[in-house]
Amino acid sequence: MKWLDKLSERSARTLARNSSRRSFIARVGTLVLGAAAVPLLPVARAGANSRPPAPGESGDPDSCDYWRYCAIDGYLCGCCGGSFNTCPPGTTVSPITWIGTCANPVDGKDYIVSYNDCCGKSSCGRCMCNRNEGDRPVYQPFLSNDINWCAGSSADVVYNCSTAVVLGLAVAES
Amino acid sequence: MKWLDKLSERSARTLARNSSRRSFIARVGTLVLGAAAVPLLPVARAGANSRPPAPGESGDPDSCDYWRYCAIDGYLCGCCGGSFNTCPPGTTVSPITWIGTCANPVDGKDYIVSYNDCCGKSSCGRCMCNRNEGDRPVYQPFLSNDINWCAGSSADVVYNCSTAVVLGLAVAES
Amino acid sequence: MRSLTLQKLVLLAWVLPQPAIGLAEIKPESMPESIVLPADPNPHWVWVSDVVFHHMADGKAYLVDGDTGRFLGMLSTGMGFVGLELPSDYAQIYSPETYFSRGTRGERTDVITFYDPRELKPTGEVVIPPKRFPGMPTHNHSAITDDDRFLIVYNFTPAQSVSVIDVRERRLVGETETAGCALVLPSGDRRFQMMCGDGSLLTVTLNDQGEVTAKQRNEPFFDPQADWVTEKAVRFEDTWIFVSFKGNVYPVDVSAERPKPGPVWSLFNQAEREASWRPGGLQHLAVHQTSGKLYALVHQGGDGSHKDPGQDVWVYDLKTQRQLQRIELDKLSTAIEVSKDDTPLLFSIFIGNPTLDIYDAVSGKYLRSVEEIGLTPTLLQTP
Amino acid sequence: MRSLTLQKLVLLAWVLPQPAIGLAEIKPESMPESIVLPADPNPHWVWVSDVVFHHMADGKAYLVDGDTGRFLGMLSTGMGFVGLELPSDYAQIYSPETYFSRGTRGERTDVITFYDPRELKPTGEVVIPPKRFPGMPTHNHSAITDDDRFLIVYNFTPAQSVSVIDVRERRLVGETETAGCALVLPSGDRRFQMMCGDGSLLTVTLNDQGEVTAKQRNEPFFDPQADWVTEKAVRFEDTWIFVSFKGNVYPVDVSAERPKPGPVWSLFNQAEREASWRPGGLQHLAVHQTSGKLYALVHQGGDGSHKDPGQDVWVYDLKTQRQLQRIELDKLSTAIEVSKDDTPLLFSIFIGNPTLDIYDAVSGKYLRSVEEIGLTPTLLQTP
Repeated sequence: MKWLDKLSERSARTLARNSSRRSFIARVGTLVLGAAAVPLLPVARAGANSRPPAPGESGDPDSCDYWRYCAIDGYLCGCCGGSFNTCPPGTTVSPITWIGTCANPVDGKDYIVSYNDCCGKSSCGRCMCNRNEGDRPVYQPFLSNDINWCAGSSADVVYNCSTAVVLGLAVAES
Repeated sequence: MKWLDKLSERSARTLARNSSRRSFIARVGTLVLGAAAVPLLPVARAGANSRPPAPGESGDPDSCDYWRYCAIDGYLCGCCGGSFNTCPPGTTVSPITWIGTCANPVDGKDYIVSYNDCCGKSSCGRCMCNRNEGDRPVYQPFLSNDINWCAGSSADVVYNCSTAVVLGLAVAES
Repeated sequence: MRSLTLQKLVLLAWVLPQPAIGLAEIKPESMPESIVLPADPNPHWVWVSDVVFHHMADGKAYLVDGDTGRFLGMLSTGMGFVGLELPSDYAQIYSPETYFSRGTRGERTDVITFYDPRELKPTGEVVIPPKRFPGMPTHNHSAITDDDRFLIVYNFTPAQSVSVIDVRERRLVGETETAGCALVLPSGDRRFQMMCGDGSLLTVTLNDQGEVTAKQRNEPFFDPQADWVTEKAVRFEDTWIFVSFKGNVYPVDVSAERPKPGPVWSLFNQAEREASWRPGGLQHLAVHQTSGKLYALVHQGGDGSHKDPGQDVWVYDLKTQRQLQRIELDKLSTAIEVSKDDTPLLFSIFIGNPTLDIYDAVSGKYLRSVEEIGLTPTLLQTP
Repeated sequence: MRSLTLQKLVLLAWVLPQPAIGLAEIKPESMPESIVLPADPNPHWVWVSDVVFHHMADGKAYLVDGDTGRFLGMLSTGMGFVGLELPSDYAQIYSPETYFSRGTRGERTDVITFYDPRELKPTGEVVIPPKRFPGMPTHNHSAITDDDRFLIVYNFTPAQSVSVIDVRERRLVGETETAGCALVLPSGDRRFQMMCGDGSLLTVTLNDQGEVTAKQRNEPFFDPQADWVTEKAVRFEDTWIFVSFKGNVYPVDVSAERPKPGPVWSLFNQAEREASWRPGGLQHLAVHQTSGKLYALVHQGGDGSHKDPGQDVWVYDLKTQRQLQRIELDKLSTAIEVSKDDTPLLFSIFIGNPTLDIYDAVSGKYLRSVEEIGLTPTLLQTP
């Protein structure tokens, strides 16, 4: 039976892909009930790659809940051989990309976050994360996470994973 | 919760892929227990494509248990737009292939079955079936189901699905 | 092997009638041949396209018969696959595709591949600028003019432009820049609209050779700062239906040279808005032309939920804007489509679970499911 | 967005310490750069290769650090991917790859791609005959000569042959037919063995230019009709270890010009045979060279179970042929590998569940799992 709950976990991930974080949490909640009969095995967190977050931050940069990911859509580079702000070996960064505005829970301030894609290898396939706070339709490209921004990289459209880089403080919203 | 049991079914199939039929049955057995709490939804059999089996046969040509599949390894063409002895639209048959010897439960006789691959499109991905009765290592090519026989087709190695064609009665084994 | 065979027979004797004595043996069979599909498509057929997020170099399109749940066949459609283009006579299938000389690296080549719908075989290709829009699939990445003559493909590098292909002559006509405007919404034999960042439409006019003769930027028809419309607009007769994150419906008549916005209405009444009902999904709108019905995939969620899956389809009369029906789906869904005939089927699929669900689009009754349809099924199309 | 942000802060206030007043804000960060791996590989690294059955055009190889469970990076390796070739100094990575000009159709090109192991970037390629063996992956589809100079690739079209590549000069030396014999088992600087259908080995000799100078067919070392050996043979020093479906071990010394079969022994005693223990899986054998231990993945099954997954690894002393240890795995497995160092790790993965499990190879203690490693993970390799 051991394989059953492990498979259920995988299914949860599959299902969670391309759904919002809220839905994801909801589902995993349900799933834990579903698999409660079977004890879960010790499992290393999918991504244990990232350096600890910068001073003035908190949270786990390899978790979809990390504050910088409020408008991300893709595989977290920290689970793919890079980190929340570096690309995996052999991939090329996309200089042009979309930005989000995320609130840092530690200082309560809004920051402009740039979601640069890492490009040149097929999808990493780990730690899929899709959150759409402030995401806009693709006719507003620089606010849209539905665009494969590798388009602007030297590796063309071949997408591997996504980073979340702080560009600076957001201007106060009125 | 509805999605949970459906996902479990999928997981079972995933797990069953590339395992023997015996293991497959064992696992599904376990799984049904695992999902028993949740009623299953009505689901059309994955492959409802095939014409009824030939006279003198019984069983479901879209089920991995079908007698002709005793040494098959791949996606059943009956689930892919073809049937147990025809190729899906737009695919090309591999004339050269491996053969198995399977017992027909209706007349109790052993038949030589040719597992011709259908080629030229990416994997069908449906009704994966792997049974290894009489399967031999790849240094004995014409008795091995571990070889992608599309190699011998005009579409080269691009594998889509597998058929099971009766070549005739097997000579009696001593 | 022998012993196994015997075991097997013993087992089977337990479940099967005793074999008749002297039963004729199975005749040797011939080499498998390839199925050819009927010349006329069943209106209840559906094409499911899969971008395959984990393996984007190997996109696929699957053809399923909604009446029987039979899987009819598939196409292999390359990297970043969005969807097929189906002309109204379904005499051919056009597929915008992207390939790299080494799978995920090397030289990029974009093509329109022409397929025969009966044999599902390529019959030719036209090489186009290697600039196809690499975005989350929608049916508005490319489109065919109303007379089926020209195929328009939206490009993003990130510079914005469109390529025009003459599908009758099977040649690339050319490329024209469309700075600030995206996607392709056809509106006549020689005209199409594009959606611009300021909430306006760009009207692009072609001549009979497919060359762009005019590009007219119009007045915004909605306020992007207040309420964004999704890029998943659908067409009803000569009107494009845009639905906003909040569920407001912006109809725009495109029958004349200049698009004419109509009165705005809402999918939701006050109570529904307060219960935070929202449209959501990847293909969240479908129109049944002859009955004038709009099918909308909805869920309860707040800001940022505009791409969340839903488990409810609400049906509206596009003439009266009245809600006619609420269909509760069997499963979560991110894409819905309705067949074009007068006894229509409603198709639904969730990108997280490759099972196609089929409903009676009039009664909303769940009919059947078809499993193992790809890895991350994205869009639905009916011939 | 604003309201959401506020909600979020409220929620977080509940779990987090109150933010310190006047805390320095986060400094703007620079454009992401790409990680470069250390020059010397950790012996506890493992490469996982994935043929990706559902999308065979997009094979991948994943690099994982067994000590930390960290995912270090990946390579995209084309259609029908089998595995990487790792020279003993790990100064380069060689990858036999296949591509089609239109993904799944058009012109086929086979190449050896050269990758830099620190940057995981291609540094060049050699085009080889488009005939690579399209079989279920094993580590014997191709091999490097003992001095790391020549790469040998087994071809099947279904005509059987091998291609020889000079990896130092980065050029194709040539192709030679090997009718009736398959796979590549290196046995010296200028010699390798192939497995033939009659149970014999074909000894192929090269000169210093990599040209084939001799092909010697030897006596069968086992009786194929009685007891087939799997094609997943492993090497211990100068001896190749062949294991049969029934668990008999056929060692063959390849140090001399002619292979010398050694005494046959069995993985299983009488009681174990009666309990129908069998070897099984895709990569069911692993050798730890310095300790001379054989790790065998076993299960209980009958005829036809030779590719079934197992959940037990039994460990043997290759010098004494004594069983030393039984390790019960945490999950079903189809592939096992052992690291080459003196505190070795045992890696295990199941093609039906892409989770890499890591054990202490000496104590057999389960250490950790790493999830989301591909779709159908096939083979394991340690540098």
